[in-house]
Amino acid sequence: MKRYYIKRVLSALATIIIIASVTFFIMKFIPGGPFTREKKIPQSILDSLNAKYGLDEPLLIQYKNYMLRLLQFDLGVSFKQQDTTVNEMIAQGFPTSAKVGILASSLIVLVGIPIGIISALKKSSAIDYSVMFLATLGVTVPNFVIATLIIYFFAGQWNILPTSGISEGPLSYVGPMIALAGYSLSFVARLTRSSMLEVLRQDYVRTARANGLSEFKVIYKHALKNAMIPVLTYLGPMIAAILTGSFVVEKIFVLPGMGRFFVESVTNRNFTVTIGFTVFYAVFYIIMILLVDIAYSIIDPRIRLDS
Amino acid sequence: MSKKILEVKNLETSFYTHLGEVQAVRNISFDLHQGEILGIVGESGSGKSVTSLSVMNLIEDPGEIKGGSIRFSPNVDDNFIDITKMTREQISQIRGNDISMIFQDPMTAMNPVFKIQNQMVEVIQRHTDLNKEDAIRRAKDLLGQVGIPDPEGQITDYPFQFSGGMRQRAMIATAISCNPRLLIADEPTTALDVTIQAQILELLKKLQNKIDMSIILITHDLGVIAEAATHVVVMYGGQIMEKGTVRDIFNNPMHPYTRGLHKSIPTATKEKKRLIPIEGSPPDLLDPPTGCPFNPRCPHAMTICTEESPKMYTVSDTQSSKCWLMDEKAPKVKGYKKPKGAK
Amino acid sequence: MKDKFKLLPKEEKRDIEETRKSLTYWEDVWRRLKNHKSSMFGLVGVILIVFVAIFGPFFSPYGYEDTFTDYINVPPRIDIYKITEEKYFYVSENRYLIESTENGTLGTRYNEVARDLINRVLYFSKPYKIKTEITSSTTYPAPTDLAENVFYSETWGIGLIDAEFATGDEFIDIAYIHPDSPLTSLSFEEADFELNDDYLLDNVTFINPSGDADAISSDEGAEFLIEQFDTNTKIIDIRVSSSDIVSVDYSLKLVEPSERPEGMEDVIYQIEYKGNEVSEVYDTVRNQNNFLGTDHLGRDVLTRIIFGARISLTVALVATLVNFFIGVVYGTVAGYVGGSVDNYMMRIVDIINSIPLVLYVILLSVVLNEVVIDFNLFGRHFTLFRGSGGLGTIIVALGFVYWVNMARLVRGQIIGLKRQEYVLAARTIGVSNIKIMTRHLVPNAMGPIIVSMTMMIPAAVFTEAFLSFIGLGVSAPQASWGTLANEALQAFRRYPYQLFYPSLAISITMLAFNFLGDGLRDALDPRLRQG
Amino acid sequence: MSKTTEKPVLEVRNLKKYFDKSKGFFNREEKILTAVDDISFKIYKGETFGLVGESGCGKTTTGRTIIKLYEPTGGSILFDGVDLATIPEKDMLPYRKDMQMIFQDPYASLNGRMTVTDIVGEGIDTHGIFDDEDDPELARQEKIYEILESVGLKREHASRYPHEFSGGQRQRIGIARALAVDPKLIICDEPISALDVSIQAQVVNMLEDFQKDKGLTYLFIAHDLSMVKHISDRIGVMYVGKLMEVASSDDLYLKPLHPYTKALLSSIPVPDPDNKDTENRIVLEGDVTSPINPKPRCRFCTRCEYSKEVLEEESSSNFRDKIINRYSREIILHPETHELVVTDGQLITPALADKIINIGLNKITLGKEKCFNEVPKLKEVIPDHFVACHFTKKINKDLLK
Repeated sequence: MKRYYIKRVLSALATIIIIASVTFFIMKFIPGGPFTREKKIPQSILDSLNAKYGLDEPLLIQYKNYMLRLLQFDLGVSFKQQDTTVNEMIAQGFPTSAKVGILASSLIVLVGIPIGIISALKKSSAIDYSVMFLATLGVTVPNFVIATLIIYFFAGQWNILPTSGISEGPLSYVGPMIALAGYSLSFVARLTRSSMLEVLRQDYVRTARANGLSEFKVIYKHALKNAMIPVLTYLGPMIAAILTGSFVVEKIFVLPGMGRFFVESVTNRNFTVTIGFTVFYAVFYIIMILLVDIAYSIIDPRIRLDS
Repeated sequence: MSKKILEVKNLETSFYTHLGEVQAVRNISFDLHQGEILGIVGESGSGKSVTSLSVMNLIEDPGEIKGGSIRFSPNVDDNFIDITKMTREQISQIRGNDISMIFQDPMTAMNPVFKIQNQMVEVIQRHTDLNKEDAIRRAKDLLGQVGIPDPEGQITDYPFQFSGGMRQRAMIATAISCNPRLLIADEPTTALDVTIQAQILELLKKLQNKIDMSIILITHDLGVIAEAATHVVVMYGGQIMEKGTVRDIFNNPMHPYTRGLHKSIPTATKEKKRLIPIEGSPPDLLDPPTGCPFNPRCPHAMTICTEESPKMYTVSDTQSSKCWLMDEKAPKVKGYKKPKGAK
Repeated sequence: MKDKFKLLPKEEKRDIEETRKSLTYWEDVWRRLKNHKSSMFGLVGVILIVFVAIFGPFFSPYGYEDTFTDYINVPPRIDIYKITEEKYFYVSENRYLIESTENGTLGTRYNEVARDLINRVLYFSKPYKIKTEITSSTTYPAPTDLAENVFYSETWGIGLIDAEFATGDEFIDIAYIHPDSPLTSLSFEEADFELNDDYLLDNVTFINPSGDADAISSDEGAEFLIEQFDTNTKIIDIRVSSSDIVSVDYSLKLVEPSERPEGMEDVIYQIEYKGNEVSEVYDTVRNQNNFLGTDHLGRDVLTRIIFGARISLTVALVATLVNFFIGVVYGTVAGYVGGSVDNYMMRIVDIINSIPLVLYVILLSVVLNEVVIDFNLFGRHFTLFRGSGGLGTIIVALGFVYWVNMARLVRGQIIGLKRQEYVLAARTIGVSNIKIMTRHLVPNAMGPIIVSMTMMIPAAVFTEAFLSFIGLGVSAPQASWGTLANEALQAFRRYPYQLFYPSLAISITMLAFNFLGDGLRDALDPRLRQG
Repeated sequence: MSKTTEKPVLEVRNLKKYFDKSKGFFNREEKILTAVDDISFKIYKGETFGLVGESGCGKTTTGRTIIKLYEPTGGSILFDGVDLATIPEKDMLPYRKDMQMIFQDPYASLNGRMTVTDIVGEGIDTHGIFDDEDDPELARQEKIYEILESVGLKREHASRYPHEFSGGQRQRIGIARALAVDPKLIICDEPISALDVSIQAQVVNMLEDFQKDKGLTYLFIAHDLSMVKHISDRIGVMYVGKLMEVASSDDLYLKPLHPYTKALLSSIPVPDPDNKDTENRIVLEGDVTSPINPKPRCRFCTRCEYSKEVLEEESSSNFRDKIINRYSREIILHPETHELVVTDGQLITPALADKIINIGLNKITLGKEKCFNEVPKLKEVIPDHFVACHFTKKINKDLLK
């Protein structure tokens, strides 16, 4: 059992190393150095800049330095805004993204899963149809539409919520939270429903009924635990994505989060920041996957014991 | 004769599919007495499993018990209750307690994410007042009874850590945990190897003696029936073709289908003879033949067989056959002896 | 009755070996799909959308770049005011006064000529355009005296006192006045032009001393104009607005924009025209010129959505096809060969999967920006790929990434299928591996593949919209739905329809494909198919 | 009729098929599943050789390895004198024509996207059987019709899809596919297990008829002993990858010499309520041993009643001497403390023996040393009757006269 966890952690580390290496070489592969501007920079200045950031060394040495810095959790400096490190930018943006992200994730888990279960249990009823219709809308309507609708109606027309920012107390989190959660919430509801229906068809559910267990136990003990397995698989990467910020939602609601920094770095061609954020994202993603795997093994003993 | 504990009358169970209604069980009646092992034998699609699920009231959407009654006496003083008319809560008090069931595939019939102990204890605690420690002790005791070698250690295992035979034993242990009056075993050995099958049949017989329960044993294997059952119901196309004691069915079968079955299986003990198969295929339940479901394959089919469903003819005190050949107007066919007083 | 008990001769027995005449696999899937209401709705939607994307542009009266400068930000439904039996007006959000017919066909836009901020009155005049061509630069004389009958505009700070029109190429005399201006009057060469009402300077093009030409429109304010005007400035082109003065009275208080109610509906103008005073909206009618209104450059929203459909669907479709081919081939090979080959192939997939899509797009957009692939066929020149447009890049980027999921799916299917006994049977017969893959494995894996493709198309539309939204998508003037949504976002509080309709198009497409995909998934569900 | 003089169609010599079940990059522990471990048998022309055994015993793997669906790990497969084990996959085509297979699952064994013609014709196309004819298309079509009719289907069924047929009919299509290339040997891999009882006889009769008409040779793999006995001339009994006994079917049923065969035969339920044999039934205890990394011993020793030796206490010192250096057969629990005393197949050291005696066990079961230490070889005990057991003679005194 311990072995299983050690194995998982080791392979996660290996994946992180590979991803960091791949992104590093992608960065090197992109034509145009980090100091390429519209206007030509004199060669002497360019040389000194390159020397300053160690870009005049051979590629493998650069790679080594980069990986060594990574080991110290140093993601490098922004070439465009001198004196700003990527770490600082993450430190600046992550708390906001994470705050909204945690709220959105809680909403997904606390609302998406229960309505999925209700829908499955009331299959082919009016509740089921309306939940599934809303959920289908939820996965088909892009989040920028949801976000703008929230602002248009709740903030604009009805004046219930503030229009932007998160400085106006707890209410100001509601809009971003819903916009961020919309798609995943609907997806989780659909997934929970189909997974629940699948599980309810299983033989062991029939056995539980045949053993006279109360319907409540059959559903909330026997079926639910099994039905959560695929939902969990989806939740891990999703939470990673949500916590690291959504550009669209952050832009519409004017939030100072990670997503904005990332996309700004993309549009400004500020590659070190892009790469830094990518590595950060990948690490975060892999950690989430790892956590999911561990949660998985707690729910499903076959994984941790079957070897 | 011992007490009657189950009386199934005119049971009809259907499933509704997009292609139409599948009449899985069509108007069947049988009784079960204390201490009997009733074998229900039939091919796939004959309705034998649906019958057993109906008795447990476990038919689920899109299926439905359309008609008939299933009267069951849960205690010694002959209070019959109709299972088809019970609420969900009422029936769940009966299930696992007075009637239990074990299923064909022990691999899928146990919840993979809970320990054996957990799954047994919750059933015991559902139907008894035992506290947790006592329930665990009882569970271990039961596992020992069904022949799990190390109940103390293995009770905290998960089902997937058990082999198929062991799982079926654990299923049986759970099923008998509340000393049921009736145990329904739906193809309990089909998924198991022949040596394990022998173990399980042995165990069932032993337990039946010990806790004086009745068993409905569903199988397609005539050998299993001959060995384990005291009474037999032969099903085909959702209907009962013939019923009687195990000796009636094996030594004096009075239905062409039962005879066909006997002739089409080889036996290891007898010398090699060419098999005589029943021609054709089992009926399509979506579009069953009119009259007797067996008429397209019956070597003795008559005009009436294609038009009208035969009634149950009483052959003897214990045996009856649903075949027009038993009618006094029917021509004499070699080997079929018409019962006296048959109408 | 007795005959009924006669044994049937063999030939009279029902044919017991008859087979069920039933549908082929795809017929059965189709039948099942037909019974699935929402998926039929989805299918019809998909067909309509594809139809519009293919043929829509041919029937569109405008091109996606055509601008209507007079009709900027006009919504699809407009409030019109009836002045006389023939004269109807529409007042736009940015206070353009546009002539309309009773059913909503827009006509001439009137120019705002003056503004009385105290009483919140705007004055409009019908634009009277004359063609003026200046062939040579002329130096104009010093300012002359201010004349009488000044038309005063607070916005401009300029008054027009007198003007004479020249027909044809003639010059006109126009004079200005501004309280703070050293400039008091300008005069032009005399022209033979009859003045029938009051006139107004609309647009002046002049040449400043440095020799650069600048156009000043009425919108841009007087200060600039005044600042620029000195005696050395040469005016080379003048547009003049004409007669009919309309006074507009706001029933609305002019308040700060953030407190102003959104939309037009709540603003009722009082319009006075030649003594007729109208203070209520006559009717709200459909904008006949631009069915779904116009955007901030006066482009027809409907046309852009139709052209956008083409781009969005092209991106989605091509990306999906690329994914289909790469994914199916990759997945089939990995699944069928198995072992360590499979292991390595899947590790590659894992790595591709954990790097964000945006990064690929940046990389590819940089690398592909320069790439242009042309070829000649039958003497005609085709451009297969042009990186700079953004369209190709986005297709390549999507194609590069999404096959990963398809490959996983196909591999899973193939691994399940290759153990099926019919595949073993084919191998015992000696059928070649290629044939086993193409005849046995892939056709049987087709169901889930198709479901996955129908789900992939909306996902690609979505992703394209997202990338366009963050500025990595199709570049101007082409527009995908995502670009449209992105552009509309800037002012969506004022003009929600500009965001609403592209979003609606995206949502409907996604919904249609999702419904179809859900239906297909149910129809192809192997659990429902036994025997 | 002594078969030894005839030349066998198929001779399997020391066939081995192992699967590597070690998984994961970080999991270095080696796990070898010995699905088929060193088995040898011969099949003569025109006969049916039955292979029986419980699930997981390797009988299906044997069949699939013989037809080279799996690459053998070791041993040789002599088919008409040619060793198929040494022939690389790309050169197998000519041999594939002579050896065919009928599968278990009538639903899974037919490709649902192909018509009956395509399914049956696939072999004809692959081997180009009618390529030399004037009109190969017509000849192919005629051949397909002919085969379909011979398996009891109709011409008009040729253009239909598998799902239009019942299970029994599908199995006939599977048989037609195998017959289409006129093979010499057909491996029947549980061809009737998935069929209804009333259909099984139809298929069995058909197989017997074809054998008579075409002089076919069958390798008949099944777990249903009664059916195997019915159809086979000779039978091999497999247990966890090993052949335990090979004999003619009558011999095997009348004179089962291996303890496993005895148990297997006695486990078959007899469809006769008056049958008294069940009272002497040998009910095997325990489960089938795992074929993963097996120890070098008789695979059946853990369940065999003859491999165990019951020792009862006479005097402590005597008892101690007796159990030292013996191998235990099973887990034994102390009746009160439930303490584990001896584990399966373990050498009992003097210290352990002391412990056993101290705990107070006075009766223990031990395995016979040979059974737990040595793999028994398949030996010809009486003519044409092979058994792999260390104690064949000892335990079969009455059967061997």
